[in-house]
Amino acid sequence: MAKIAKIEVKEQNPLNSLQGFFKTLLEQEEISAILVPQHLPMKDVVMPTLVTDPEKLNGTDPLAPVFPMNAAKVVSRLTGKPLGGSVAVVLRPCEIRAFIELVKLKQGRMEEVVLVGIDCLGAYTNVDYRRFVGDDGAEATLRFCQNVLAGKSTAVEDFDLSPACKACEYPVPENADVLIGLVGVDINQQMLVKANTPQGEALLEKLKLPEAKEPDGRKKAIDSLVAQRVEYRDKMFAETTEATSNIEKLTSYLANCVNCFNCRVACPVCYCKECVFVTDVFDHEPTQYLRWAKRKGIIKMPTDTVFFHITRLAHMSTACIGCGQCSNACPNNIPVMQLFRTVSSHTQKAFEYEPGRSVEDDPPLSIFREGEFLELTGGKE
Amino acid sequence: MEDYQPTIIAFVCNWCTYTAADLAGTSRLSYPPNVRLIRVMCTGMVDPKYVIKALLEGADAVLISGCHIGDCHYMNGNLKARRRVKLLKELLPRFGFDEQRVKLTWIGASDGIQFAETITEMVPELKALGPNEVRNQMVL
Amino acid sequence: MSAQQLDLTSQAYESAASDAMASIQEKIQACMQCGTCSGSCPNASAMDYTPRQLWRLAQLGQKDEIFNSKTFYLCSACYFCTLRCPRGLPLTETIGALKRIAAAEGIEMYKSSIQFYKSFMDTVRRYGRVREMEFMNRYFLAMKNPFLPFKFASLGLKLMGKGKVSLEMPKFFGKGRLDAMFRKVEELEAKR
Amino acid sequence: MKKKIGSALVVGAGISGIRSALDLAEVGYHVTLIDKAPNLGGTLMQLDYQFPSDHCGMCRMLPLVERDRSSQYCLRKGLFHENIDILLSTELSAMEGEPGKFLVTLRQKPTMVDPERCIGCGECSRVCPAEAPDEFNAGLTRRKAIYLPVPHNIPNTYVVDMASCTLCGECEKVCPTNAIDFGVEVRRAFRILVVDDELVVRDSLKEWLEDEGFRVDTAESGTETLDKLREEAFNLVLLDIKMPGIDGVEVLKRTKEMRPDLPVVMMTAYATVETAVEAMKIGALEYLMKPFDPDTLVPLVVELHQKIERAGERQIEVGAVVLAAGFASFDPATGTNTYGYGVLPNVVTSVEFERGVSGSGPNQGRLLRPSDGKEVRRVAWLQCVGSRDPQHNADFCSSACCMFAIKEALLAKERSGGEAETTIFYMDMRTFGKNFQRYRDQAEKEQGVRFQRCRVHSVVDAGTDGDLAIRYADVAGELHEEVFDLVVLAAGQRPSKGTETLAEIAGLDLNPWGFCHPESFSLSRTAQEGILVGGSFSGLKDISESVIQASSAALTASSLIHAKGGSLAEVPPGQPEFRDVSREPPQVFVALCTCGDALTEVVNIEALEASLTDLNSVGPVQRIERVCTQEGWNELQEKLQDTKANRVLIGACMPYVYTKKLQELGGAVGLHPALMDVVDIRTAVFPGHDADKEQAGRDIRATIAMGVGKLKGKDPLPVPTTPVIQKALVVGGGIAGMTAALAIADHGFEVGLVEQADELGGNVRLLHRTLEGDSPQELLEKTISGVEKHPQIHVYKKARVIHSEGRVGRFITTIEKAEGAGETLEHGVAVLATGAHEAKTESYSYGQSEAIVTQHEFEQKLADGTLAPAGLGVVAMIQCVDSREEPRNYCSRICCASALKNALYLKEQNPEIQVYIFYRDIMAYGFMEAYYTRARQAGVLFIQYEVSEKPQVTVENGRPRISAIDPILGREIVLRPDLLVLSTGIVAGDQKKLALVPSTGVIPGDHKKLAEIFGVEVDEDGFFQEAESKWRPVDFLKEGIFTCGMAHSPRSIKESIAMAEAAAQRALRILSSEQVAAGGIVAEVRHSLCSLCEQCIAACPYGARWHDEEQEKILVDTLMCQGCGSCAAVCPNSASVLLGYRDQQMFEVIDDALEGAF
Repeated sequence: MAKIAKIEVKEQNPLNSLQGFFKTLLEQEEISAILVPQHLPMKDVVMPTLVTDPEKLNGTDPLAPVFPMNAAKVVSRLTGKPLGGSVAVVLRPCEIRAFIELVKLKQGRMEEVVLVGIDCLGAYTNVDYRRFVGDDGAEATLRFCQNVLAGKSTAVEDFDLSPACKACEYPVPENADVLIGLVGVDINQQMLVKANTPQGEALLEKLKLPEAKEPDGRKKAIDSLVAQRVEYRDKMFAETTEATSNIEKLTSYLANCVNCFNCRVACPVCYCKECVFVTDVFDHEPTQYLRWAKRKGIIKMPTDTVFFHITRLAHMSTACIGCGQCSNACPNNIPVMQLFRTVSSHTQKAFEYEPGRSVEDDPPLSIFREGEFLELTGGKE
Repeated sequence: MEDYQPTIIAFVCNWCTYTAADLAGTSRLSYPPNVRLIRVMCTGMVDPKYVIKALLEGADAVLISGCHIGDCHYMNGNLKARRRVKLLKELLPRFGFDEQRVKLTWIGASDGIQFAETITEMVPELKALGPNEVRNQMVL
Repeated sequence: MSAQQLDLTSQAYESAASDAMASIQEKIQACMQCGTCSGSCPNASAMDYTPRQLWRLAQLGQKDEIFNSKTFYLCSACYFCTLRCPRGLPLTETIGALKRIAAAEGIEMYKSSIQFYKSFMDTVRRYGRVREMEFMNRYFLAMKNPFLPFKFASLGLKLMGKGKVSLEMPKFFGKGRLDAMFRKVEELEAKR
Repeated sequence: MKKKIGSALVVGAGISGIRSALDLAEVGYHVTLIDKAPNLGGTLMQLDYQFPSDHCGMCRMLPLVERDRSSQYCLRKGLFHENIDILLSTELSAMEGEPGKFLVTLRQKPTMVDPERCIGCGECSRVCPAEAPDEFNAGLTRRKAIYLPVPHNIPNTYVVDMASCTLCGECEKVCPTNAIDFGVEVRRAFRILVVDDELVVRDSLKEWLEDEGFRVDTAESGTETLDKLREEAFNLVLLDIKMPGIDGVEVLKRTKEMRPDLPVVMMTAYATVETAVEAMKIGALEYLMKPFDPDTLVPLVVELHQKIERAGERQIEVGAVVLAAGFASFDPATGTNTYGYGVLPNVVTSVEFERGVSGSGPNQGRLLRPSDGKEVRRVAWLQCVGSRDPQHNADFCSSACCMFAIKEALLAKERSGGEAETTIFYMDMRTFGKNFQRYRDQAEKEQGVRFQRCRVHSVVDAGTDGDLAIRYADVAGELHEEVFDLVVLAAGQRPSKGTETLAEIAGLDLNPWGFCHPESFSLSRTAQEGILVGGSFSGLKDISESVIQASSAALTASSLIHAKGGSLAEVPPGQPEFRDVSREPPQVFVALCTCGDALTEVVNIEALEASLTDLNSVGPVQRIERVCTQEGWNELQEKLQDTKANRVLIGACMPYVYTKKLQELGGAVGLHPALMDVVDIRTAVFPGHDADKEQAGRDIRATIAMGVGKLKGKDPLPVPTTPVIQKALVVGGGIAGMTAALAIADHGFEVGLVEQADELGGNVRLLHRTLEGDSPQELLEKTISGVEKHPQIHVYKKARVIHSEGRVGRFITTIEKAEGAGETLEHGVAVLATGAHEAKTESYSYGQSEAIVTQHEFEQKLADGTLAPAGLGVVAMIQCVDSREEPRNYCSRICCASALKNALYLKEQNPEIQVYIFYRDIMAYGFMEAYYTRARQAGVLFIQYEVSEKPQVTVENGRPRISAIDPILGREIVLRPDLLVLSTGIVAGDQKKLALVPSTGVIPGDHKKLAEIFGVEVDEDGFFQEAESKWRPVDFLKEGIFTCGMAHSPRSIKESIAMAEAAAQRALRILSSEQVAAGGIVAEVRHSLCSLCEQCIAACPYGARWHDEEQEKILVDTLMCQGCGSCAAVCPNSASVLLGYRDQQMFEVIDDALEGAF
C-alpha cells in the first residue's frame, strides 16, 4: 500500500502551498535541484526551470494549462550522464511517460532523478494559452484549476484544451516516485501526496507531511475524467481514420507539410540527434527529381513528405505517449498528433505495448521471440 | 484493368530465399515474371523505410522472404524481420495499403518450388486487389 | 504366471542354479530381451511364459519355474525365432536342450511329451518313416490313459478327412534299416 | 623469399571433409578436396533438417574471419575458398612418400560435359530419352541419363550417367554451348581386340561393340592374338582366360612384355576368378565375369574407354591426407529382409522418408505414401535395422538413428498438422548427446510421439491397399498387431563403398566391420602418421561429432605439416594493387552476355542497349557473345582495358559461378572486385518463359538498372584488418585443456595454461582403465610431461581467472594465484576447458552404507586395492542416478561405458562374481556395442527399469538390499549385493552441496562465473553453451573464445581430446596471422548521427558492438561483425550503416526496380 500524505492548502491558494512544498523538497539534503515550470518574468510564458535556490521558486506554476515543450527532453539532457546530485523533476504524466521511453533508449537515466508527477488537468495550445492567460498567470492557473475540478467546461470563447489533452487517458501520473493528486480532491483544503516507489516513500518520510487517506470520490472522479477523454479520443480516432483511410486522403491530410520537421523536433520520443530525413540519405541528385517527375508527369515538391510521416510512424508510433507537441509545433496546423495517436493505438496494441508504463517493458522492436506472430507466415515457423 | 501486371518487390535473404529463387530459375520452374528480386544479406536488415519507399513508389506488393526460423545464418535476423513486418502490417493498412501488399515468407534454400508457388499465388491475389493507388496519385 | 518375488541372493536361489542350467545360460546369455522371438513365435499365445520370459528365467537360473512351465514343450521347432534373433542366438536349439534335460531328468510335466516323442521315434526306428496309426497306438499305450484316444478322436478324424492320416499301412519300405543309426546315436549319447 | 605453404588432401567432400578442408584452408594451408561423387555435401545434401534443432544452418560452418576468401552463400549450393581446390568425380588412386611429403595420384572420372561451358540450361536433359532412379531423392523419383546430381548445387553442371545413357547423341546436338562431347569420332579410332576361343562370344562382342562405334578385331587363340598385337596397334584387349594352347594369363604376360601400356581386360567365368585376380596382379586393368549381356558389358567397355582415353590423372604433393569418405547405408533388402524392403512399397528407409517429405523431394514437402500417394496417418519407425545385429555382421550401434527417428517422427507430426500417429519401435533409445534427452521427452510428452520398446521381427502386407501389419510382443509379453500406412526402417551404417581400396592405398587396417579405426585416445589419428580420419569414415556420427572429429583431423594434419616444415603462411596472400577510384564519379561498364544468339532472339537488343545507355552513370554497354567461355572472358577483359569505367556489371547467368572469376578479373584490370557484380539476365528469358520481347526487355533493363544502382553506391574502402596477439590462454588443466594447449604450442604460439588445482590432470587422474583397455594414467603422464616441458607453454597452477576484457585478437586477462602476485596476460584467443565432475547423490541410500559407492569411487577402490574382485560375490550397479529426468534431464554419456568397463573387469578378474546392472537404456553407441554384447556374454545381467518404477534400495545390517521390478517377468527381484555401485553422472555448474570433492581438492566445473568474466553463456545444466550445436560445436557465439571437453558436455577421454584438438584448430585460424581481415560487408557507425541509444548493440547477434564510454561512441569490432545488417535496420536514422547496403543504394535499387513497371 502506497504511503499517502497531504499538503494542506491555506487561503484557498493551492499554488502557494505547492510552492511551499517544493521549497521543503529542495531543502532536503539529497535533493540538489528541482526542475519545475515557472512563469518567466520577461514574457508571460511557462517554461521548465532548474532551481537550486529555494528562494527562486516563487514563480513556479506546474498547474498552468500550458506546456510549450515536453519537459522529458530537458530531463533527458540532465540525466544522460552522471549529474552529481539528485534532481526532483516536476512533470506532467505525459512527460513522465516520455521520459521513461527515453530511458529505455539510453537517452536518460533514472538514477539521479526523483519524478514528481502532478495530476494533469490538461493544457491549451501555446497560441490559445496566450489568449487565456490575461495579465496574471497565477490567477489564471487557479481559475482554471477551480473550474475544471468543479466540473465546469474548459472551453473559453472559441477555444478549448488542446485535442491531445482532451484525448489523454492518462491524467494521473501513476508511475511517478511522488504523485500529487488533484482530481477528486478539494484543492482548496488539501492536495494529496502519494509515494509510489520506495524512493518516493523514503523521501516522503523525510518531508514529514501530515498523513492522509485517499478521498472516497477520487477514484470515481478519475474514472469519469478518463471516460470523458476516452470518448473524445475514440471520436478522434474515428475521424482521423476516415480522414486518412487511403493514400489520396493521407496525401491531402499532409498536403501542406513543408518538411520543416518541427513535429519531430518537438516530439519528446523522437530521440535521433539528426533525423534521417535531413541527412544525406535524402540528398537526392537533381536528376533524380526529374526521373521521378517523368514517371508520373507530376510530383509534389518538396518530396518525401508522406514518406517522412509514415516512416516516423514506423519508428516512433509504438513509443508515442500522445503529448501533442507535434501538432503544437506544426507551422501549418497539420493535426499530426491525431494521426500519430490513431495509428499508435493499433501498433501499440499489436505488440501489447503501453509506452511509458515502466522501464522494465522493452520497446517492441528491440526484442523478438520464437513462436510469435505465426499468422504472418501462415501459422508456420 | 485487364492488362494490369502487378510488380512485386522481393527482399530476399542471401542465404536461403535468394538461393531458392535461383534454384527456381535454373530448374525452369515457371512462375510469373512480376517479381523484382533485391538480395539482402538477411531479412533482419530490411529497414521499414525500404518497404514504405517501395509501396510509395508504386510497387504493388513487397515480399520479404528469408530462412526458416532457426535456420538464419545470423541466428535470429528473421525473428527481427517478423516483428518489423508485424509493425508494417499494422501501419500500412491504415492508409489503404491492403494488408496483402506486404508479405512475409520463409523459403529455404532448397525450396525452389515454394518460391515459384509463392509468386504464382501472389500475382492473382494482387490482380484481384487492383493496382497500388499510388500509381495514380501524387505522393512522395 | 506367478507373481512371486525372486530373491536372487537368497540361499535357495544359489542352490537352485544347477550345473545343468549353466549350459543353457551360456547359449542365451547374450540375449538383450528385444522380444523378437516372442513376437515371432506362432505358439506364444498358448505359452505361460513367452520365449523371452523363458530366456530371462534361464538367465536368472530359475530352473524349477522353467520346467514347471509348458513353454518349452509347446515349441514346435519352426525356427522363426532363431532365424530372426538379431543376436544370432541358438534359440530353437536351446529349447531342444531344455527338452533333453526334461527327458533325462524325467520331469513330471513333460512326461506326456516324452512319450509322444518316444512313440514317434520308435515307429520311425522301426519302419523308416512314421506310421500314424501305430504311432498313436504306441503313444496311447505308453500313457496308460484309456480316455486319451477320445481326446484325439476329433483331430484324428479331421486329419483323416483331409488325407493327412491314413488307416492303411503303407508298404514297409524301410523296415529296420534305421535301427543301426539309432543304435549308434544311443552309443554316442551314452558316452557323453 | 619464396613463401612456404603446407598443403593437404581431403578425401570426401561431405560435411566432415568440408569442415576439415575449411579448417586447414582458414589456417592458411592449401587444400585439395576431392569426392568421387559429382557433387559436394555427401549425405547431408539429402537431409534438410537436423536434430535436435530441426533446422539447417549449414552455412554457419563458413569462415567468420577472413570470410571474403570464401563463398558467402548457402553451403548446400556450393563452396568456394581461395585455398581450396575442389575436384569432384575424383578418386584417390595411389599414394606414396612419407608423412609431410606424400605424392598422391588423383583420378578424375570424365563427365562428358565440359563444366566450363555448361550453363545449366537443361536442354540436354529435356531431350534425353533414357531414365534412371534419382539417387538424390533416394530413388523415389526418376531422372534422365544426363542430369544434375543435386538440383541446387553450383556449379550447376550436368553430368552423364554412362550406365543408363543410350549414347543416342541427342543432347550433344541440342546443347547451346557445345559443352557435351561423347567423343564418337574418337571411338572409331579406338581399336579393341576381342580374344576368345568360342566363336559365339567373339561374334556377339564384336557386334555389340561395333554398334557403339568402336572398331573391333577378333582372335581365337593366344598365338593369333600375339601375332595381331605384333602387327597392329590396339587400344584395348578383351582377353579370355581359359583357352586351349597358350592361356590368357600367359598371353597377358607376353603382351605386357611387348606393350606394357596396353590395357588388357580379362574375361572369365566364375571358376577362374582367382586366376583373374592373379592376372590383375600381373597388370590386367580389370576383369569381366561371364556370361555377359550387352546391357552390362557395353557400359563397362564404354567406361573403360573413357578411363583410358580421358581419365584425368594428376599427381600432387601434400603434407597430410584426411580421409573423410563417409559411410554407406545398410541395404535392408539384403539378408533375411523380414521387413519386406523393396517388396512392400510402403516400407522405406529413413533417408527415403526424409526425401519424401523434403520441399525439394518428389511430394513437395507433403507426407504421402509411395504406393498410392495417400496422406500418411500412421507411421512406424523400426530401429536397429542392420545395426546391433550380429546376424547381419553388425555388432555395433549406428549411433545416430535414434535421434534421426525422433526427428522424422516430429517432422511427420509437423507435416500432417499433428494428425499423424507416430510410433518408434526401439530396443534402447540412445539419446546420449547434448540436449538429446530433452528432445526425446518433448517429442513424447508434448508432441505425442509413441515410443514402444520392442524389436519388430517382420512387416507384412495387411492385405488392404498397401497397409502394413506389424506383430510384436510388448515388454510384458503381451502380443499386439497394429496396422500402419508407412514403415520407416532405420537402416544402419556400413562402410562406404571403396573403403577397402582406400585403406589399402593408405596402408590402414580396418576394424572387424570394415570401418577405419583410429588409434587409442584419438578419433582422428590412424596407424599411419600423416593419414587422418574424419567423420563417419570411422563409424557413423551425428553432425556435431563429425564436425568435431573433422576439426580434430585437420588439427593433427596441421601439426604434422607444421612439424615437417610446411609452415603456415607468414603473410596473407598479397593483395593486388587496385586503382583508387574514390574521387571519380561512378561510371559503370555494362557487359551483356548474349549467350550465342539466345539473348538477341528474345529481346530487341539494340533497344535494350539504348535504354541502358540512358541510365545515369552507365557507359559503355558492350555485348559479349559468351562470357562464360575463356574467349568471352578474354574479350571482356580487353574491352575493359579500353574504358575509364570504375565499376563493372555483367549481365549473364548463374551469378554464383563468378565469385572466383571476378576476383581474378579485379586483379587483372586493377579494379577492386567489390566494384564488380554479376546479375542474372538469363533465367527470365530461358526457353519456356513465354514473356514477349518487350516485357523481356523491360525485365532485363530493370535487372541491369538495379545492379547499376547498387554498384554506384559501393565504396571501394580498404577492408579493415585487426592485429592479433599471437598467444593463447587455456583455462583448465585437464586432459582437454592440456591437449588444446599442446596443439597450439606445437604450432609455435605461446600458451598460458591456468589450472585451479595444484596439479594438472583433472578427472583423468581418477581413471585407471578404459573400456578398450588403454591406460589413462600413461596418457596423463605423457601429456603432463609434454605440457610442463614445452617451451611455449606457461603453466599457472593454483590459479584462477578473475577478470578479462577485450575482443578476438586481443584479450587482457587477469589471473589470481594462490601464491605470489596475480598476473595479467594478453592473448588473441581463449579456450575454456574447465571440465565437470561426477555428481554426488543422496538417492539409493548413498551414504548410509560403505557398500554403496559411486562409479568413480568404485574405480578408485579397485585401483588402490581397497576392494578386490576376489572378495566380491554379488555386485549391483544402478545407471542414470538422478539423471535423464528433471532437473538433470540429460544423459551423462560415459556412465554406461564405465559400468560396462567395471563389470567386464570384475568378470575378468573373478568370473564367479554375479554382476547385475539396473539400467534405463544402455548407451553403448558406436562400436561400444560390442562391449555390451561381451558383457552379456560374460554373464552380466542387465535389468531394465522405468523412471516411474525405480529400484528401491534400503540398508539392512549395513548391506544394501535392492528391490526392483523385472519388466520382462513383471516380477519383483530382490538382491542383497556385497556392493552397490551408483552411476551418478556428470555435473557442471553450481552443485557445491552435492559435489563430490575429487582427490585434487578442487571443485571443477563451476562455469557461470567464468562465463560472466568472458562474456559467454552457459546452458540450463551449467555446461558451456556453444555457438551452434551442429555446425560450431566448439565455438562460443563470441568469436575468439572456444570450449572443449566436459565443460561443454559429458564425454569420454578420447572425445574430450578430439574436441580439444578441434578447439585448438579453431583458435589457430585466428592465431596464425598477425593481421586478420574482416569481410567487405561490415557495419560502421556514423558517429555524428549516433544518439547512443544502444539499440544496435542489443540487435547484434555476434556481440560485435559496444558503447565506448570514454570516446562516447558506439564501436564495431569489424572482425566479429558478420555483416547481417540488423544494426542498420534497427537504427532509426541510419547512423549505423551496412557497407554495400547503404540507404541511398537501397533506395536507388528500389527506384530502379520499379522503373518501367508502370
